[in-house]
Amino acid sequence: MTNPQEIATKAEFLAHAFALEQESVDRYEELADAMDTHNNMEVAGLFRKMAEFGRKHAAEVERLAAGSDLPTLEPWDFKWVEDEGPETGDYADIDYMMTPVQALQFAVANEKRSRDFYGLVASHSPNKTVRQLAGEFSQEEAEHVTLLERWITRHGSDTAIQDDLDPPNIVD
Amino acid sequence: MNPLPGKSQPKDYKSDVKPVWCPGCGDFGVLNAITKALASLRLPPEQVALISGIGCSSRVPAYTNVYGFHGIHGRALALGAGLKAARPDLHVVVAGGDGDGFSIGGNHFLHACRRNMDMTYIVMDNEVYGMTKGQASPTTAPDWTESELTPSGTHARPFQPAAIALAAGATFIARAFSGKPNLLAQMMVLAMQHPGFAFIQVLSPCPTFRPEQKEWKNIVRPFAVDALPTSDPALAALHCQRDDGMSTGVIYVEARPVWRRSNMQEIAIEDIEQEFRL
Amino acid sequence: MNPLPGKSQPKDYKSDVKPVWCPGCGDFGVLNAITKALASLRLPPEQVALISGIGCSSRVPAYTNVYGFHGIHGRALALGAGLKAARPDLHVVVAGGDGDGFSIGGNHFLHACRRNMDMTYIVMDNEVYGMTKGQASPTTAPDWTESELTPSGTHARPFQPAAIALAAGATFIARAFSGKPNLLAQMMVLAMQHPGFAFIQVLSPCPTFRPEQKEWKNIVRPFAVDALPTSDPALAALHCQRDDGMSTGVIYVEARPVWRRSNMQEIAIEDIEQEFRL
Amino acid sequence: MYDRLMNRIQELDSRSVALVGSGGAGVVTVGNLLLEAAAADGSYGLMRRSAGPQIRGGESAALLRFADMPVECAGDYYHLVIAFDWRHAERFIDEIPLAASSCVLHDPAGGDVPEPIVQSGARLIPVEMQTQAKEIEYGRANMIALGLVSSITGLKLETISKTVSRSLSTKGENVVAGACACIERGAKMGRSLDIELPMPIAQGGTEDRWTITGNQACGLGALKGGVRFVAGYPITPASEMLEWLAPRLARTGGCLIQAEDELASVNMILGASYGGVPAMTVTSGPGMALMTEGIGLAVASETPIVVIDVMRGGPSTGIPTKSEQTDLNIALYGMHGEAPHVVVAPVSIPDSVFTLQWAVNLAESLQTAVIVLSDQLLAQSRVIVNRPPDIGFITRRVTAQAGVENYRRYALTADGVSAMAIPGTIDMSYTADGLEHDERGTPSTGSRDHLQQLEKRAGKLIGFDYGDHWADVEGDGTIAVVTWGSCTGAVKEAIRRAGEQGVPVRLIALRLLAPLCTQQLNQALEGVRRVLVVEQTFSRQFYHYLRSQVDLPKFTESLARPGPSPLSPGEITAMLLVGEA
Amino acid sequence: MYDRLMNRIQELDSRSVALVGSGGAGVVTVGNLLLEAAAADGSYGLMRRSAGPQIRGGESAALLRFADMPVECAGDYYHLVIAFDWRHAERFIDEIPLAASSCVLHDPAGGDVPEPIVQSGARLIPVEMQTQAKEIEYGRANMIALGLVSSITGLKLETISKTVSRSLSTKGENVVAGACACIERGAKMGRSLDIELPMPIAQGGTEDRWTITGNQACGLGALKGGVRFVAGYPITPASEMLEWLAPRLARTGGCLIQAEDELASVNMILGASYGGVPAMTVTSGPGMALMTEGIGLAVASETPIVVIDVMRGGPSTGIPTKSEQTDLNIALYGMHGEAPHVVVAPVSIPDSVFTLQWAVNLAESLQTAVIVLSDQLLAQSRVIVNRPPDIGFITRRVTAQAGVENYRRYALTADGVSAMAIPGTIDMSYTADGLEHDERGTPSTGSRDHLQQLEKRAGKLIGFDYGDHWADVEGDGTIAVVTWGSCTGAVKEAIRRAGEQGVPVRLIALRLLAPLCTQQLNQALEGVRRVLVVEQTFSRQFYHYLRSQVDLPKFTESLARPGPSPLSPGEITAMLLVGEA
Ligand SMILES: Cc1ncc(C[n+]2csc(CCOP(=O)(O)OP(=O)(O)O)c2C)c(N)n1
Ligand SMILES: Cc1ncc(C[n+]2csc(CCOP(=O)(O)OP(=O)(O)O)c2C)c(N)n1
Ligand code: SF4
Ligand code: SF4
Ligand SMILES: [Mg+2]
Ligand SMILES: [Mg+2]
Repeated sequence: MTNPQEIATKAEFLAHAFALEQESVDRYEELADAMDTHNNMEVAGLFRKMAEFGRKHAAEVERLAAGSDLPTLEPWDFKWVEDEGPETGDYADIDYMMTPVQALQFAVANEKRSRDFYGLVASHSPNKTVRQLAGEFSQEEAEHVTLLERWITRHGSDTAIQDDLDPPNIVD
Repeated sequence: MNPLPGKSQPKDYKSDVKPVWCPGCGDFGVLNAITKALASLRLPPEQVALISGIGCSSRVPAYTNVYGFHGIHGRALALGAGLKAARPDLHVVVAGGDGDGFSIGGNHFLHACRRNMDMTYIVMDNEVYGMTKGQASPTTAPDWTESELTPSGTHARPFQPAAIALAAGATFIARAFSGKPNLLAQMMVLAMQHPGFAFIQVLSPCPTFRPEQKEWKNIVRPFAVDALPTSDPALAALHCQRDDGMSTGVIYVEARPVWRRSNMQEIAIEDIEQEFRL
Repeated sequence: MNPLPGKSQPKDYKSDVKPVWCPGCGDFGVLNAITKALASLRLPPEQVALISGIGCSSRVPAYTNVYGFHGIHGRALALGAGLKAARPDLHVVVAGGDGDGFSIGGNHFLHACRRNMDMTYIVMDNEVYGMTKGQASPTTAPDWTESELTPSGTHARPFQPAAIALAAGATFIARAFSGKPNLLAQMMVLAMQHPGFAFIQVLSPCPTFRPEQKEWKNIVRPFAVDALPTSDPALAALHCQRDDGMSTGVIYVEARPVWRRSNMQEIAIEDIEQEFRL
Repeated sequence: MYDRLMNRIQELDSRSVALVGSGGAGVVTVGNLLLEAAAADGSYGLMRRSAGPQIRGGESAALLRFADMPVECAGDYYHLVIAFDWRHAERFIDEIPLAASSCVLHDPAGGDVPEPIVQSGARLIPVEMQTQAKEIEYGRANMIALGLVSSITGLKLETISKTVSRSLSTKGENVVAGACACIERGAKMGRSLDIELPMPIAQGGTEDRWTITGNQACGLGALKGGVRFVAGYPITPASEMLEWLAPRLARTGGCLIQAEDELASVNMILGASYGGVPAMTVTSGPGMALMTEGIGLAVASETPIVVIDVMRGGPSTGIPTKSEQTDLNIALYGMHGEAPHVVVAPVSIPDSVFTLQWAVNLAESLQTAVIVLSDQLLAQSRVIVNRPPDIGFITRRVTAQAGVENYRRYALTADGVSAMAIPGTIDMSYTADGLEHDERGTPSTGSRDHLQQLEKRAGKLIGFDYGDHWADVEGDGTIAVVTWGSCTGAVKEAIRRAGEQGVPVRLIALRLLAPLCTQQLNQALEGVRRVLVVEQTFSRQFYHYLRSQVDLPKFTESLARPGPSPLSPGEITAMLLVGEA
Repeated sequence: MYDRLMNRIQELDSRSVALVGSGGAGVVTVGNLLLEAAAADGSYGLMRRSAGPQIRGGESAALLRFADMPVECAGDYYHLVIAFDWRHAERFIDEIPLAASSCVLHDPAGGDVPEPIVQSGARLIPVEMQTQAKEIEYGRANMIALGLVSSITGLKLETISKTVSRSLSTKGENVVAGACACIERGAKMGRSLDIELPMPIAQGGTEDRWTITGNQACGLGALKGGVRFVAGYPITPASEMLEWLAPRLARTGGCLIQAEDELASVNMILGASYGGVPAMTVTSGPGMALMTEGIGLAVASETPIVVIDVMRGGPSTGIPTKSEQTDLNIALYGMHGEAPHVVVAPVSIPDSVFTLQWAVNLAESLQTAVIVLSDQLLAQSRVIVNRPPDIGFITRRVTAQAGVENYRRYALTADGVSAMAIPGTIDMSYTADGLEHDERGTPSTGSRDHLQQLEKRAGKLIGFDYGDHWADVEGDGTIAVVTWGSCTGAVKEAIRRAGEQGVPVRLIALRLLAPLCTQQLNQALEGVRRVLVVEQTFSRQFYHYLRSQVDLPKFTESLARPGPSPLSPGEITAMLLVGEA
């Protein structure tokens, strides 16, 4: 594991930013599909929305990167804080009966990790442009956090996952 | 964005078939890692074959964009071996569950390790039979009493995949966690690049029948041993025996000649027919 | 000579069926040792069951005077496990060949080791399929080219019975030589007295298809390690890995709870029927 | 023709109810509660379920039918459908046929009613279950549905509440209170609809009625037959029987082992039975394929074993969750060499108790392998039935006593059965063998030994007196239906309906498939001019099997359809009445 | 009746010679040398062996028959028996029937002539082989015997010597010299006896004749058919085919793997074939039992494979070294679920070349599993025959080319065969599946998908044009014999004999057992009033199979006998002539 602080060029930074968003989009799409398959339409819809946000951001990064030659990094070579990208979330936090509130909490945690990742870069990168860009990105992620938290309040506090009264299916 | 031409984004290796897996299932992480590894290796999808048996985990081939064979329970390694022997040009990856690979398929596992064909074997180990509703698998702890089939536990020592792979002769042995797809992908790349039989045991939680496995993310950690990976089987055996099964990393790598078909001088069938003449 | 009444002479454990084995076959030594061990233990023949698969070596039950089951190829351990589970009062000994036990029967070997039922498993290892005319077995050296079926060798690392038994969880592991029936008998006595799954790999030459094995008598020797037998699996693994497979002796002994059926409070079937009432 | 028939069907006094929903809607729970409550009120009933490919949160349907007599099959159509939503309804809509008179209560929040449902002409009634439930603390839509059904069918609210309280008690008081409130709300909503489908209530008390699944019934029959050792490997739809048996075997002095695979399972039970303990394994098609070598060994070594194959859709992994009768061929013919053995099949869920008891008895008496063919439909359906009668069998394994001179394990005897020495018996040791052998058991390649032992192993089965159990034979008339297994329920109902139309039809439902009692079958067919052979296969396996053994009347037809949906009494009745009524 | 027939048989121009001995007497070596020498002199011939249970030094018999046309079965009795000794002769004496005209040359050092031989009425002539051989340096009794036979049958001494020198060349000059001396001594001894059994010599040159076993012929046919991958596990009597194939596959760009068991074998070939390489496995009964699950997967996933079952005596481990046709049932019906596949069987040793070539072709063309039933009698017998003709087939696996839009691996097509994308083909990846699936291969439990795919898999076999290969149909007359496999040789000879007696009989020897070409069979049976169904089973498996599928004439008889001895042309002729001649 390497440190975000070491991100030193704009190209490197943008590669990270793009991967962060792209991975987030892929993950949300996957989760939305899974929820869809398991008939939790509400949460599926939320995840799709999150994916849509991610796509927009990825497009922004792409615009910023236009013309520059971004480095190609292997998934494990990125300088995330943890082993995984900040905005992917943990598979284990997903449940097919999760409520919209829980889905939003999952998303908030993701956004917070992104915010913190950018924050670290913003305060420590040796490169000023990078620091500045990261600062903006961090700000943006912080806004997402606030937005999502507002949604959560609106949705109420229903966080208890209901029992599936039916037994699991045996499929074979 | 991606400067390389052709298919090299992870999602290019995904199919449009939606997994039936329970949301939260560790197998999603494995699928994720497989696509990342294939993308990293820039392998054209048509040159990869993903072979599996039966079980939740064994559903994985259809969710990828490579050639797949969803075979029968326990026989994936045999099917993969036949394919690799007949088509050495293909990259053969075999995947499945702990029940599929270590219970009904245990014999093929032993002999695949011995044979050391150039292929990769990924076992999604959730210490349970997910697909058939939560019975104990060979890797289940003997005192697990949640299955009605073994109401007082299995009374059998858990199967130790890495130790057995080692004793049987696998030349690349690793353990990983599905909750870290990036690390898993990296390990898969090493495994696929390894010339010979590469085995990865992936701890892959089943939240449906083993909800306590959600805790795994807090328990797994890298092997705290500098010596690993090693090419000394005795040392590897030592660390396998001492570990609680929750340490991850590449354990053993050996350079042993890879199985290859014998190349004899080619002749025509007409020549063979000569032997029957009086 | 024999001060005890009843059957306690080795020959009392022999039947009147004449072995079909080739004169010179190592399996005669194993038969000899079995009868000696049973006589030593003063086991009434009717309390012993000798179970086997198919192969020259698997013919052994009919040559003894105990209860026998000459089953099908590769399944002797499963048959023996069922018998032991249903009839814990019997002494169950399972015997067979390297092909029977490690090739087709490999999976049952793994799971018998794990399960640790109180029984003894004797494999007469001649590194060949005797009965089907001399093909390579899992223990055959990869460069052995005498079988037409594998004219350039098997290309596979030989199966290491002791190392695999250890990794799989056997609690008594030994290697012996059929040319020393007295030593073998002594080892069998230890194995049968061991509470749990006891495995003895007996090097048993096949002069017909492996004439070079006549040399074994000059090669085998006791393990030159004081530390053995050990109950430390890591140490045992070390010695298994380091040995060339020709050292004899008890390698590993572990005191682990023996498999036993769960004893629940007994009820009548009528009581069970109650659960279906509305 | 078919339509005219459909009209008649409505007069049958039964009620079919389907509950449909996805994503943890709890339809199976409601189905079970409904079945139990109706049973308590005095109805007979049957419930089966159908589900999507997901393990959790998938689409599922609980399919119920109630009547004033034991229900042995699904009806031709559903009177009442309650749908929480229609997600992936296409996956099982085929299994829920509707008539114009049917009522479909659907939650508008669950999406548009699918086209095939609309086209059925059934009455569609939107009912808000989701939103209503949300208004109640701990409320759930499925409990609203339960209330709806109970008021529509006239179930006693009191019974329902009792049933629900009992079954949800572990979930806490709040959950129970919420459920009861929902039920009341639902009942009120139901009363406001103008639908009446009064539940048919049977005469007599309910003390002697049982609720049981086919898997449980097989397990119970095996226990009653004396099975005390079981080895098995999980497989759909058989695992539940193993799961039911495991603790109960432990409690009756027996033992169950989860084996590493099916090869081990069958060999383990051979070992146990060799040791004198009646033994059984349970599997489904793919596992059966792995067991045939072991079954052959049981036949050759004359070691009694029982193998239950709970059939599912094939070939290969096939359709694990759906029913089919297509393992008939492998059960009859799946062994290599000449391996005569017994094949039996229960003709209904309660009959599974008897058939298994008999199967164990036959295995032990004849020292051979007995294969029992159950199927997913029988195995996983739950019924309310009269307590199956107790049957005592006398025959048991013939064992050798200590001290017999010159003991020959495979001695040629008049009835082909020779005494088996059980390990532990002094001075009687022998070696059981799957190689051809002489009377002592010593391997032999001689043609005389071979022929004698072949004759012995086949002869003991042919010569045995199977009594009346070989088939359920009912009725007379010059038309006969020959069928077996889970088709019997639908056939019986079809015959009853045909009878009501003035067309008497005989039933011959085989319980003993092999050896085929050709003489008895010919006798049962005496005077019959037309035969209909009914089975749930594609290639007409049963029909061809019958042909191979007996001369069927010229006018013999075959009604065969593969899974996954069960045959309906209506389609059989239609076929019976063609050209007759 | 039977006796009268026996007398006629003598007139057939063939010579049957049996060599009997134990403990390394070398009878098989002599048998092979004799066969080769006779072939060089212009005879056709057939040799099979029979052996005791020991691996080495056991009793064995070399059983030969020579004629001036290709020999396809043993005769009714042996003209000449040469016995070195009689140890355990009871083990195979049944397989050496004698007539009063037979001659038995026995070494007095080998013990008393067994009672059944004495009772046959054959001429018993003591001949000292052992002691004579001892007088010669490097002398061996079996070479004395070779000399004896050659003089009695009038074989050219020169040919014999050449054959012996060639085959013993690796043993050293002394051995060859000793052998030649013995042969001369034996020949001299033979001339002094007054027995003459001149070898029947065929017209024409021997350039185009082959010496081949059934196992080799199958192996060759598979290679010619295009098989380039084989996985197998040793088993009697199939191992020799694997052993023959291993180096030859390596030399033709293919590969053979010795698998860990039969489960692995069948799955390995599935993998290879999925990879586009025609693949095969070879086994016998017990291995076949382990393969049925894999065969079912081949059917469901539409992956072409060929499985050869070299049948031996059953059930279970049975009689591994003897022949029987009792795996017919498992081959036809051994899969669970509906798994339509192809079953073929060669009707003679040379026909094995064609049948295997065809089998590979059918598997590839139809994308299904093809089971080939050979048996020990065909597999381990060695014949002198005319070189089998070369046959070219055109049909081959239909593969998908790169770039097809919306590729559906299991697309419904007119002939039921859909294009298979071979890994490596760009943009055409799919997942093969043994679960029921839709056209794309995605798992489906829907009744429509199930029915469509069932129809596809069955339909492609039924609709295929098998041409004339489905059976060997010969002759006319109102009697027909329907048979298959290794029985065909004896049936053919019986038909010839019946014809010589003025009773014309049709032959219908099925090569394609499944799917049964019922239409063609009915056509071939047109005008037939009497049918005899001939097979080597106990329970009349073939007869029952035919009954299950077609309406046989009223006057249909079954001639079925289990192993180990092959059916003799005499007993078939007798049955044919009953009430006819
Ligand atoms: C021969 C055979 N036996 C049993 C089964 C039933 N079966 C299907 S999946 C499975 C176990 C799956 O467990 P695992 O391999 O651990 O996969 P998971 O579902 O946990 O990923 C079993 C026993 C089968 N399909 N075939
Ligand atoms: C299912 C099955 N496959 C193959 C065989 C053939 N077979 C009989 S014995 C044997 C191998 C015997 O080897 P091993 O167990 O080493 O015994 P040995 O003869 O060397 O003592 C084989 C492959 C069989 N009987 N059954
Ligand atoms: S049952 Fe377990 S293993 Fe299967 S999909 Fe669900 S979570 Fe995954
Ligand atoms: S072949 Fe080998 S193993 Fe078999 S009996 Fe002879 S010497 Fe023993
Ligand atoms: Mg698992
Ligand atoms: Mg051996």
